[in-house]
Amino acid sequence: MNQLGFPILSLITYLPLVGAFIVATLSGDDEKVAGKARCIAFIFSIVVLALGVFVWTQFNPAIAGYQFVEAVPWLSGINVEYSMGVDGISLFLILLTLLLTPIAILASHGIKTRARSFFAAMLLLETMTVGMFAATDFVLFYIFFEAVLLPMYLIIGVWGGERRVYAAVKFFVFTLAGSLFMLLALVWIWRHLGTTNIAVMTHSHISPEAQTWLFLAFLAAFGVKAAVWPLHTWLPDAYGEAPIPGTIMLAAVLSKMGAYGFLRFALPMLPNASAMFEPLMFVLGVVAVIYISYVALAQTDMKRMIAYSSVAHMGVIIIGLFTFTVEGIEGALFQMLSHGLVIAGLFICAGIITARGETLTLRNLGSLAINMPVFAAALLFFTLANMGLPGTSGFIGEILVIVGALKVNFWVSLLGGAGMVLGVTYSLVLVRAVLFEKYARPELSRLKDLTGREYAMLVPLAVLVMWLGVYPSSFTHAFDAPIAAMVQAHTAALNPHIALAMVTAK
Amino acid sequence: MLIPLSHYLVVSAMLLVIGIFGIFMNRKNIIVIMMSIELILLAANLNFVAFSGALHDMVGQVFTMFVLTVAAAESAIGLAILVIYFRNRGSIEVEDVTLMKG
Amino acid sequence: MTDFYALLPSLVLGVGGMVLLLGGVLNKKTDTTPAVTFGAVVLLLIAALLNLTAPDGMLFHGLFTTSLFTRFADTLVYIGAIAALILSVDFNKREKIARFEYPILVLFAVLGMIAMISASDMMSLYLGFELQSLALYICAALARDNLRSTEAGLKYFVLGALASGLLVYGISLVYGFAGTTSFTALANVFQKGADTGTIAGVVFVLVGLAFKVSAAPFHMWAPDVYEGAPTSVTALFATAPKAAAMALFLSVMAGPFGHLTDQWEMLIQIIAVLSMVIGGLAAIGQNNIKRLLAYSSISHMGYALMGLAVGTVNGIQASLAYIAIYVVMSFGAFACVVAMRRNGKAVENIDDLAGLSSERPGFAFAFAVFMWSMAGIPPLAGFFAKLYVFATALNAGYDTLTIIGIIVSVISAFYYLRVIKVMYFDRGEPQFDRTSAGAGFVMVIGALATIFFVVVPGPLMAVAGEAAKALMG
Amino acid sequence: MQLNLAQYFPILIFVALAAILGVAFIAGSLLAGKQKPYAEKLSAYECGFEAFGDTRRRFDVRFYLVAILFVIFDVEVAFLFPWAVSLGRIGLVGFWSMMGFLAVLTVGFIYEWNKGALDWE
Amino acid sequence: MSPFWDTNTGIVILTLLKTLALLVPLLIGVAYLTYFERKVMGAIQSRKGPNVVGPFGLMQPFADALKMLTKETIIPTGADKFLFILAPMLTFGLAIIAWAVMPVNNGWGIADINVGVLYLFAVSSLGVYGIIIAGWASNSKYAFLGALRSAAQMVSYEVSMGFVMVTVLILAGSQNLNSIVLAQKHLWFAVPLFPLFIIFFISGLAETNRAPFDLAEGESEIVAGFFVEYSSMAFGLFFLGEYANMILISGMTTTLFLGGWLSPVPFLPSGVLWFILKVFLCLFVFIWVRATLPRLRYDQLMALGWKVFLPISLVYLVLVAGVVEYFGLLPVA
Repeated sequence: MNQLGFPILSLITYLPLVGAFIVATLSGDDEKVAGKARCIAFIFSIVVLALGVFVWTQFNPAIAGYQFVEAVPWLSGINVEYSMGVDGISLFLILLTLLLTPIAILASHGIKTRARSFFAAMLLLETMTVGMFAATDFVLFYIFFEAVLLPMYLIIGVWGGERRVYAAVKFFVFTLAGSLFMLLALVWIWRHLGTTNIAVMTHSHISPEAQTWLFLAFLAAFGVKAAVWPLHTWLPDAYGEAPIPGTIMLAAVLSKMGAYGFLRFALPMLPNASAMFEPLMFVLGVVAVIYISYVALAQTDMKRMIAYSSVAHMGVIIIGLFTFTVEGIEGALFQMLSHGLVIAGLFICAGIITARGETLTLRNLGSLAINMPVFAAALLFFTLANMGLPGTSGFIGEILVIVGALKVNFWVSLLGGAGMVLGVTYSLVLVRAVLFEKYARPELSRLKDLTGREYAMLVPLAVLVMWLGVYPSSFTHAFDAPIAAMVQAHTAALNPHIALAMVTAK
Repeated sequence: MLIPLSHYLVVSAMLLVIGIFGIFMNRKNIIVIMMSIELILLAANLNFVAFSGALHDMVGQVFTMFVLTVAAAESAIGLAILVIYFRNRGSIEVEDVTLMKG
Repeated sequence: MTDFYALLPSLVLGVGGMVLLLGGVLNKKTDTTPAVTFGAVVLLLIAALLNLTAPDGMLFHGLFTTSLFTRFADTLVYIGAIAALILSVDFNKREKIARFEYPILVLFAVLGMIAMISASDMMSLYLGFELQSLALYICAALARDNLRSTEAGLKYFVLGALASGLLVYGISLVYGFAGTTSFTALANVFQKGADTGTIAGVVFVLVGLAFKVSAAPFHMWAPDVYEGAPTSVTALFATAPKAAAMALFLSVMAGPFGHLTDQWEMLIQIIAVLSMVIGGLAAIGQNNIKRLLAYSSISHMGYALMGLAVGTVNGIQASLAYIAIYVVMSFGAFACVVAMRRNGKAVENIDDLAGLSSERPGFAFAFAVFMWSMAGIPPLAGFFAKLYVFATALNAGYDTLTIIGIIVSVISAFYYLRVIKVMYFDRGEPQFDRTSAGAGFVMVIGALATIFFVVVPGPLMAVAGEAAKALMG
Repeated sequence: MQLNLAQYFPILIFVALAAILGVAFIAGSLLAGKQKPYAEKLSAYECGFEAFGDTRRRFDVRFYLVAILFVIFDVEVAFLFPWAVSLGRIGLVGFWSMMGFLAVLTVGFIYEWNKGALDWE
Repeated sequence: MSPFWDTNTGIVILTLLKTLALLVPLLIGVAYLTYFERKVMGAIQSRKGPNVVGPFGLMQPFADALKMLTKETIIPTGADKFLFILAPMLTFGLAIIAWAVMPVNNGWGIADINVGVLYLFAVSSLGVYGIIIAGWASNSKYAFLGALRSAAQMVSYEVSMGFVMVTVLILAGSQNLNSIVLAQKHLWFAVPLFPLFIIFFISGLAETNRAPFDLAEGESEIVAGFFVEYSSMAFGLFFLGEYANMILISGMTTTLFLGGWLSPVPFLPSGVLWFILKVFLCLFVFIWVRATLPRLRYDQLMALGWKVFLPISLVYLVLVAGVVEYFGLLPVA
């Protein structure tokens, strides 16, 4: 079966489901049971995280293909297997999910109403997300990809802010409409390639014309999920209205699903189309970086500002992916991880403010640094990481992307880099407005600094951000192999004679 | 005495058309609709009997017996439903059957 | 003796039904409804078990056939009927329409359905078809002091009778031009093609069947009947007869008319597309949950017919699987509708569901599961149903059909979404009544089946495949 | 195709004669009798009162019930006719089939009876 | 026979003659049945009955007929004129045409069809239409109610009549009336089927709306029932129809149960006279019943039909079928 002889990935995927069931069936008064539910959910997510770390320790970074593979016959008749596996690309995304779920659960201290349902939904979300990253069959991938919608829709719609219904429906409609195209692509692939196994699909030949259509379909599906400009409009609403834990999961993990989709399907399967659409994607990425940064600057709400910054960073990731260089793709992947951690930290900071009964309107905040110094330090740290200060994870990702882009196109590199500078401006605006501006209202002076629970959330994130920034190779070495293979295959697909030369050279 | 098959078929087709029109054009009385339904069944019966004669095959006539039975049961049930409807509504005008717009 | 064993389930239903009828009517002192309902459920269970062990073969000189296909469809019918009966116990009592005749009528309707599923002669087909229709007309008007129910009964009766009239007229033409009513003989005759008269007959038969499965453009009755009939009866309408009528549709089109594919293929495609589109779009404006489910069932019939339009073994397999999943979702959804009660009164508007999730999370969750499943969102069973249909249609080269299907299924997801929105997001004053044990049971079973289908889809698909093979020979 | 209709020819003659006779009687009386109609004479008979209300409105639902019962039993008789004539040729299977049918009918009859469908009051 | 009678025209003329040969005596019979009834009732009630017009009042029926013929035909204002006129003609006509299949002597049936019983049954069922149409077309409450009542009544008794006929068919093995009579060569069906014979006859009374089942036209309740609005010859046709129906029922009873034209006495020859005699006997009972029995209540009437006659005839039918089947008494059809 795999090197462990045990379906560890399925265990990681479905263990939270068991937790969800247990949480959902807790009996007792709604108010009283909330703590118990959170506790159980937290324990489950920690156990799963431990399992994930165990997988990491067992992971062999030298192998480009899937590891811990599981495969059993599943949908008879249409030749679909239930198959799971991880490679260097998905490993860290799974770990990111596993890490952020307990943190998000910690962050959901404020959820008092219908807590059972909420924590069940969170664990369900974890199952769906991990399953999606671990799936090595397109049908399975699609199922998890879509299923993520269900808990997320409820999390936004039930526990969200004032305009939660609008946001939830918009989120659902956008994503569902997007994935419709993926479903079309899926059936096309199933019919023409006769398989939905991702590894096999990736090595199948698809005519350039078909590639174009498939690429557009993927663009619709993954573009919406990754909030590529101009498909991002659901995002500020969803991020803005979702409860903090929901926002954390959305921004840190769910937005990576789209980018992951590009990386997993669009690039390796459709080399010609990817190359053809490269300029378009660059334009979209650059526009996202520059234009959205401006939009972020104009925001008056902390959460929405962070949300827009997230869109801008997705632009960076898109640029990195479509450079088709090892540096660029690695940078993008690195940026995905980094952004996941950083944005989670930022939203947690926002959550800390709301937990103290304050709004997130920037005008109403200020001078929090005075009596919340540790909080101020944390917010500052994550903001700096967000704008790519050297030594933090954000720097590594951005620099790799810029290097990769420079290899391909100077202007893209330049404009992308310029966009990152813009990131500095809104980051500083944010920090100043929240931490250093004079008290907008006297009540702010009574706010207390971080509690133990909040430390527990922020410290691991901060440590990881530092780790990624200082010692990136402990992560990059795991995805060197698959990405190198992918880039090689991409080049080979575009220039058959080069492929031949490479083979003979070996 | 010879009556060609086609005559029967034409008559039955006419009955069918009258029946269908009776159902869709009728704006007055539900009883008329029920009669139209009977007419359609009669058209089928006529076909069966005519074909049965032409084919020298008894199946058609047996079928007719069944259709007759069904028609009887159907009109019995139809009448019953009509009666309880009338009790509630106080009218059997087709135009009054509009509580639920479909 | 084979005849006898294969007949046993029907015999149990028929004789048992009559015994119950006598018992019910002769005992005048106590309310016999619960006992009779229980008896009917037991009879259905016995029949369902006997049905599983029934041998294959031709019965009564070729009037009936039993095969894996009929057993498959019969089982669906039994499941639907049992679920509907369980739902009816408490609902009918609370609505004061509890009559011991209802379970007996259901038994006879099931008997009719079984007969028509197993029919291999136009004559037995017609009789089974009518037996179930007649029983169901009465069921629709069960609440005889309720104007809406009687109006539903009347509408159902008029249009149903019209449908059976057209069907029998079509059969008469087919009989006349082909010279036989036996399915096998007809198939042999049509091997050499068919003349105009026959084709006219086939079209009439097709229209009659389309009426029965409420496929567009012959669907007008369904929303009104669904809305007007008592909910427990609507739950029946949406499950067992649908399954039976679809099975009949499949067996007629693939059996006697199997060689006339060229003639009817296009019609089925049109019907399928129209059903999907009309069912999907018309549901958007509905506020009554029963009407919504009616349109949704029209749309589902469209998807199921798509499998038939493909015309291959795989297509039939997909259709059968679709119906099976549809039956489960449907009785689940109706269990939820039956349980929709506020302050002792049954409510039917979607808006009445507001606040359900905070007061009754389990109920709301089950309802959401059914809605999402009907919308075809993975990983619920409804998604696989659609996936299989699309996959087979595409594999057979029906690209346009598939694309329309996929697009419509996404559009129609929104009205299901609305139900969930109301349940989860809207705040309403609570006071939902306690869900009866029966409705809760059906709900849980349905929800579990819908959720966990994803784990083992294999057996159902395999059985559906074998059943399709048994049908196509 | 030839249906043997010759047997039925006398019936046609009979029908024609009956029609002629009927028409002749009516026409004869119209010709022979003096016709002097006026409004009072032509009004419906209501024991001397002015007629009120519409005649053709609702009537007792029990008449419908009788009609329904009749339809059912009459059709059954239609089945019995050919069966009775051919009883000698269809053997025991035929005999018992009809007995089964009659048993079903009897069950229905008992049901009707107990439900009070046969009571006029 | 000369070749002329084999040509189409010949056949038509021959049939016409045969029909007339049956119809004329029948009509005269109908006319004199009224006379006969009044005479018998007179005798029962110890009075004379008609005795002025002609010798013994024998011309009375013709006087009545003439009177009716010269009366004014009133068609009420609200009536549906066409149906109003049609109804009496229908009633009368149906009573006449049933005779087409009646075998008055061996082979004398004008239309010797092999579904004779079915034909009789069908034609007598149609009788309801005349009444319903009359009641409907009159646009009078009494007529309408009377029509409904008599329709319901006729319909109720028709069911048990049907069962009785079926039982006869089991014994006869044929629907041909001629064969049915011949099947009674050794034993009249009235003997083994005695209860059914009674039921049949009583149902016949009800079918013809005769006393004691004449409450549809009960003068005391609803004046004259469905023909309250009729006058002149239109009324006369109803009148004639009723008496023709009486003769028809008597004829049917005779044919189905009393051995038709067959002679009951071993050494006397069979023939048409026997038939007429038996019919007369039945008619006498008709009148006798009218003169002696009080009228039933409507609920009693319906209960008698549905709760007594129907079960008895059903059980008897099953009994007869079983006995015949298991004792090998089936007529070889």
